[in-house]
Amino acid sequence: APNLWAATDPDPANKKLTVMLDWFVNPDHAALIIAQEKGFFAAQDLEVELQTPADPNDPPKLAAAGKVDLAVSYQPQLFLHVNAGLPIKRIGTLVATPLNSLVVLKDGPVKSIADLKGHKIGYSVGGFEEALLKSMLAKAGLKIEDVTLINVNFALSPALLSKQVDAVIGAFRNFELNQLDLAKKPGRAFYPEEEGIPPYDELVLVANREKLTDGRYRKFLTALENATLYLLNHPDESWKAFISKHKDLDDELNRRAWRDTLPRLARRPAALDESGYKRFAQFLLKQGVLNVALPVSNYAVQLPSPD
Amino acid sequence: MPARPLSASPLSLAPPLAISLRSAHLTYGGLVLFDGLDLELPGGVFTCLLGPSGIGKSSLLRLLAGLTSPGVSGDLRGSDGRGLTGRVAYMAQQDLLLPWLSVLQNVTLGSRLRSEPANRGRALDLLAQVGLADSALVRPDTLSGGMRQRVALARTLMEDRPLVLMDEPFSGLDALTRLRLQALAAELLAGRTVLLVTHDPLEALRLGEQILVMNGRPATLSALPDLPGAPPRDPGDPALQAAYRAILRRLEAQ
Amino acid sequence: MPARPLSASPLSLAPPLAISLRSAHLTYGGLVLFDGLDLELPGGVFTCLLGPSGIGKSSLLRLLAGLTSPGVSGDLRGSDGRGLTGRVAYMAQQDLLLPWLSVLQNVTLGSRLRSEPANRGRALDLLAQVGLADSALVRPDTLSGGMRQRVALARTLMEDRPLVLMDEPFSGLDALTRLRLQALAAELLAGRTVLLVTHDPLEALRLGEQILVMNGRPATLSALPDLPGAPPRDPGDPALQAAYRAILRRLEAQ
Amino acid sequence: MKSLGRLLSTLAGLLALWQVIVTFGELPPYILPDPLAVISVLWKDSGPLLYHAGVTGLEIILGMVFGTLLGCASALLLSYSQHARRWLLPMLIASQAIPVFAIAPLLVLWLGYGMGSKIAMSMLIIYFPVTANFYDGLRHTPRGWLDLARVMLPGSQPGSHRWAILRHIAIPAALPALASGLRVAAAVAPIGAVLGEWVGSSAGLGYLMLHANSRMQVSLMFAALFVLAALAVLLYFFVDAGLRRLLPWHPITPTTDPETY
Amino acid sequence: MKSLGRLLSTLAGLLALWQVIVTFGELPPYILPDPLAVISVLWKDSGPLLYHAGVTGLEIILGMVFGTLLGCASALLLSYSQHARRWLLPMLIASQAIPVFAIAPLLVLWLGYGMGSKIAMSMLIIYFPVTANFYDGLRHTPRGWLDLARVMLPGSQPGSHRWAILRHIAIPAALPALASGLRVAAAVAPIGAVLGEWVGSSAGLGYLMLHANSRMQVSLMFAALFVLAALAVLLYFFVDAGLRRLLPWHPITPTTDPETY
Ligand SMILES: Nc1ncnc2c1ncn2[C@@H]1O[C@H](COP(=O)(O)OP(=O)(O)OP(=O)(O)O)[C@@H](O)[C@H]1O
Ligand SMILES: Nc1ncnc2c1ncn2[C@@H]1O[C@H](COP(=O)(O)OP(=O)(O)OP(=O)(O)O)[C@@H](O)[C@H]1O
Ligand SMILES: [Mg+2]
Ligand SMILES: [Mg+2]
Repeated sequence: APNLWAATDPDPANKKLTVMLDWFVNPDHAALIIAQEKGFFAAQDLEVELQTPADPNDPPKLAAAGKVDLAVSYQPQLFLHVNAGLPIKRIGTLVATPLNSLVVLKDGPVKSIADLKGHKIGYSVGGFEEALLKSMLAKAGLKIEDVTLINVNFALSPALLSKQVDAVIGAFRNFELNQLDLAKKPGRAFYPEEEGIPPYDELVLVANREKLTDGRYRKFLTALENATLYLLNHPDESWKAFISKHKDLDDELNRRAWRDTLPRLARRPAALDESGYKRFAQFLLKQGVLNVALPVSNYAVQLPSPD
Repeated sequence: MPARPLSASPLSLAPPLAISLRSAHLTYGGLVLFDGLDLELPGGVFTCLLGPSGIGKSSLLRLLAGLTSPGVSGDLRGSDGRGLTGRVAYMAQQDLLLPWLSVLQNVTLGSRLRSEPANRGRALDLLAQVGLADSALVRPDTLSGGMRQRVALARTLMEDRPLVLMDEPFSGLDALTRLRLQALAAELLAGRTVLLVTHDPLEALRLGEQILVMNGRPATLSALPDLPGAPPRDPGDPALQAAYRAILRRLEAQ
Repeated sequence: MPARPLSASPLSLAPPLAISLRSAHLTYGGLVLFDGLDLELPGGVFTCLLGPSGIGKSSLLRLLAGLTSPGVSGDLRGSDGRGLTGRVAYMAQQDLLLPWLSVLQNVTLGSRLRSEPANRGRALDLLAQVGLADSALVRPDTLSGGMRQRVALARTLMEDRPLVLMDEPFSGLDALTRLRLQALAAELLAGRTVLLVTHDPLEALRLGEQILVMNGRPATLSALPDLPGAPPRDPGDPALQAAYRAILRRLEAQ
Repeated sequence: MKSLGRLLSTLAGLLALWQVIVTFGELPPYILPDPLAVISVLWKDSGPLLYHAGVTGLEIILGMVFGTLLGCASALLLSYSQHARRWLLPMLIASQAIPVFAIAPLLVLWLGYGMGSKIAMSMLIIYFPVTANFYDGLRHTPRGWLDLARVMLPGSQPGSHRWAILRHIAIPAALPALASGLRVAAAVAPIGAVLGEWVGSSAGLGYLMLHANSRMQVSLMFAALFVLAALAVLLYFFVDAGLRRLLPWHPITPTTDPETY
Repeated sequence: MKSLGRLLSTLAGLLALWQVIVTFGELPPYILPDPLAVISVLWKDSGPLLYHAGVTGLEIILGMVFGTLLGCASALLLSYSQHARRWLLPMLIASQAIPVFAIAPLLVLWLGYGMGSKIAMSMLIIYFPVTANFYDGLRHTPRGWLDLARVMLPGSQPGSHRWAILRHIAIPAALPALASGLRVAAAVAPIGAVLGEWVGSSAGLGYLMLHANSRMQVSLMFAALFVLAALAVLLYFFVDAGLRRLLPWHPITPTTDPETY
């Protein structure tokens, strides 16, 4: 049946593009914000509208349903979503390394992953924390049954700070670590990619797979690439542009997060690391998160470069 | 206060409606109130019903008013063969005033319910007749018990119906007001079929063209001998006094 | 049913309490009910209060019961100089039965409220006396109007108080039950100070050692001449009948 | 004047209580900021706070109005028809069990990001107390009044002239119950609006709070929360006073407390 | 037996309605799955669903019990003392405006991740309808009964013997109002428990739904939602029937609908 909710065929004269962020505006979205503020989108003849969702799980659904053109999502989730039948594909990358990390308090009892045995680990439900943890623990010779997992949803740092849990997974190294630091209880991070997890893209852009021919997407990615380069070249001006539109972000935490995020931005947002995707799909398959690993082309594409 | 004549209602010209109830049966749980009870209300006759407390007078009135409850059966019809719905005016033992309406609005409740234009003039007239001209616009919760009962009476008299059922309409009124309102009721209800429950034998003697006494369990009805003269009779009349003593004796005997 | 003597209550041995109310003032909004009203209730005397509907009888009773509303003033005291709180039994014009309690529990409400052990035996006795022995355990909502009133009466008589205020306690009862319960009340309340509001002059004549008539606005009280003999008097007595006619004339005159 | 003074002293007392909790609970500011910090944010950011409060206030009022209308209509339908009871009532109850994240995408698809989804969410919250209380009131009309009305109406079958009976007897008799429902609704309306903003929004106190929360701007979040709570309290007392004025025949009785005299 | 048949037919009807919405709304399954898919999940995953339903059910029941107790206590306090009204009532109302994410850290800090925070959240939700309705009932005791009680008690000042009047008159008279509050509470209790699980949990239907949602197991999420809604409906009808049995002196009157006879 034709999908009533899918947008109509791309109209070449249409400049409007709606992008749904994964969460409220934060330094992870630096490239998008700068492209907007510094006119990189406008230079590509695009009018981009950024929206925020109720729940990080919604944007891919709404992109699939055609309610928005592009959605910001996470690479591990992308595999889950596509396998669950969502007609979406990754077309771009915002943050090209993992941000996720396993964090404990520096002065806490846990000094290494092996120390986690018998402890409580908090997580914010994302979909694959268990798999992540399982293989991180496995490298230290532990099983998932050796720890207690608790969904702490809204409050990763508070859960850790108030010692309700001994570690949290799902903490972003650019954000929660700074947060703990500012609370004068510095944390210690264990990075998944150093603990046996293949590296992946934390933030990706997904679009409905039926609409990949839409020429605006390519222009969008070009603008994003230009914005990223600008960001790297002019970090201070960028920060000023960022907070000029989002005055409420002008605080120490976000300044630090900004600083820590810039090196992780995807230099070439459109580029697809095909083998990396394949490797990660295999990893998820091995962990039992996916029951089948489809060819990479089912999950992600690299849009043809503009002529 | 002289009783001002109220305009005769159109219905009083129609032939009066006689009512017959045959082999009525009513039980509440295990309690058999009526079993094969027969009642005849001759058309246009003012009938009074006496009987001890708790015997089933109000239940009979509710039955006639069509307010059936589970456990009731019987054959109720009017002399014209049609059902009684919509042809009954009913004044319950409680005043049932609606607290959110003014006294006047309570009196014209019938027309409000039927979305008819309310005859405010007649309602105000009736309120004046029951001595509540000054209270027309107040809410009922400021009224005394007897005043409430008078509002309920006015509300019943507003309803222009061939069959009028009244459950102790004057019980909360002082002797004088009672006499005056009895006269008013007799006048306004002339030509209609009326069944009035009362505890006051004198009231029955004063108003009743037919006097029924309910007694026993299951209850039975028996008629008292007819009285001379047309109601409203003079309560000082020796014949009435004699009949009164006879009633008391009769009630005592049971 | 012969009235079984109930055990005399201890309080009836205490000296009876006389009540005096001086220059009572009561207004409702703009309506001045009393202005400088004086009332004397001699100790141990059964006083009956007559008066037209809406004149302020119930309001006076509420005032004596200590149920003051805004707009009231006056000087109320007992003969022993102490206040009246806790020494009044009050039967309002409505029966005020609590629907969630059984009849028996309603009758013993006073002791429930005061967390005293309930005298169930006496309550059942009283219920039998008012003819409701069979209904002790049912909920009040299955009772007829008169039955409810009798429960309220039993509840009032359960309260063993020197001052008893009753607002039309027999209005919903048939003539016979009324006579019987009047006798019961006269017997049980002997020696107490009683103020009973009634609409029935015969009732006042039968029960009252003192009969007051309330009239006018602001209301005034006037006493009727004393009657011979001790209550309960025989309603057939010619002296009573004569007094009855005199009362009617007197009421009519106003 | 006097009531304003009392309001202020109550407010001061509550802030003092808060300070005590913060101090003695040894709560770090990222969990519960101290009231002074919040007051300074209230002062500093009063402009944006007022703006967002205005947006949320409008949503609350619209939600109240539509939720009340829909709630009343549902209650009438439920009491009017057995079929409605059988089909609608379970749906109504089930609707209360739906967490916002489960239907957020649906709401967005159907209603978009405008006022629509916000009003829908706040209606979903406000609506049920109104419906349930009013329906309860409508189910418990004193029988005597119903009897009276049935005799007065041409068809004395129960069920005939339902509408007249509803309109003139059952609805007015159920107004005190509806009033109870509206009081509950007034208290939950603000959270309804916040839930609506959660589904998607670009302004409003809920939006501000989510933002502040996701950025650990705890003082700002509590300042917004404070404004929201103040809105709720104001709305409640406003609704309560209005209802008391509208239902003079159902007065408050001084059950136990002499000071209510 | 008959009512079971009706229940099933109602259920079937609602599922059919759902199917119609899915079909004609052309909703993709990742936004609203079709009922058959959900039923098959219900069947296939009945084990875990039952387990999580058990956890949530326990939270609901505990929340109902504690929320009701606390609500009744608060309402009594409010009607008992003017001070409580002045200090507690605004706090109660304000508490209703607090979104879960704002106090999640506080709850966690104080109550941890066990049953505590879940019961606290569901209490917060259940509590207000109970309090507000009961308090409303307590404020509107029919005056005649109060008068009667005052005369019967040794001190006839309003305010003396408050407790006896509350216990024997005002509380029973307010039970129908409390019953209305409990009906609302029964309908919102499940979402209360889910919110509690949202704050932090490792089991329960809310937890299951969060997981399913994040893994795009939309059918499983809706299956859990269905079970939750069924719990809500069951709880409502159970509470309603229980209350009707407990308050026989406050019967339902057939206002308008002949079939309730
Ligand atoms: N709460 C009130 N507000 C305003 N007016 C009131 C209130 N209570 C009583 N009244 C007025 O006071 C007057 C006296 O009332 P009360 O109940 O004392 O009369 P009563 O003599 O007992 O009459 P009845 O014999 O009809 O019972 C009436 O006119 C009534 O309208
Ligand atoms: N709903 C009911 N359920 C059970 N019993 C009832 C019900 N209504 C009335 N009764 C019983 O039926 C009997 C007759 O009641 P009814 O009200 O008809 O008496 P009545 O003759 O009008 O008495 P009264 O003169 O006291 O008003 C009483 O014994 C009463 O207890
Ligand atoms: Mg009767
Ligand atoms: Mg009176």
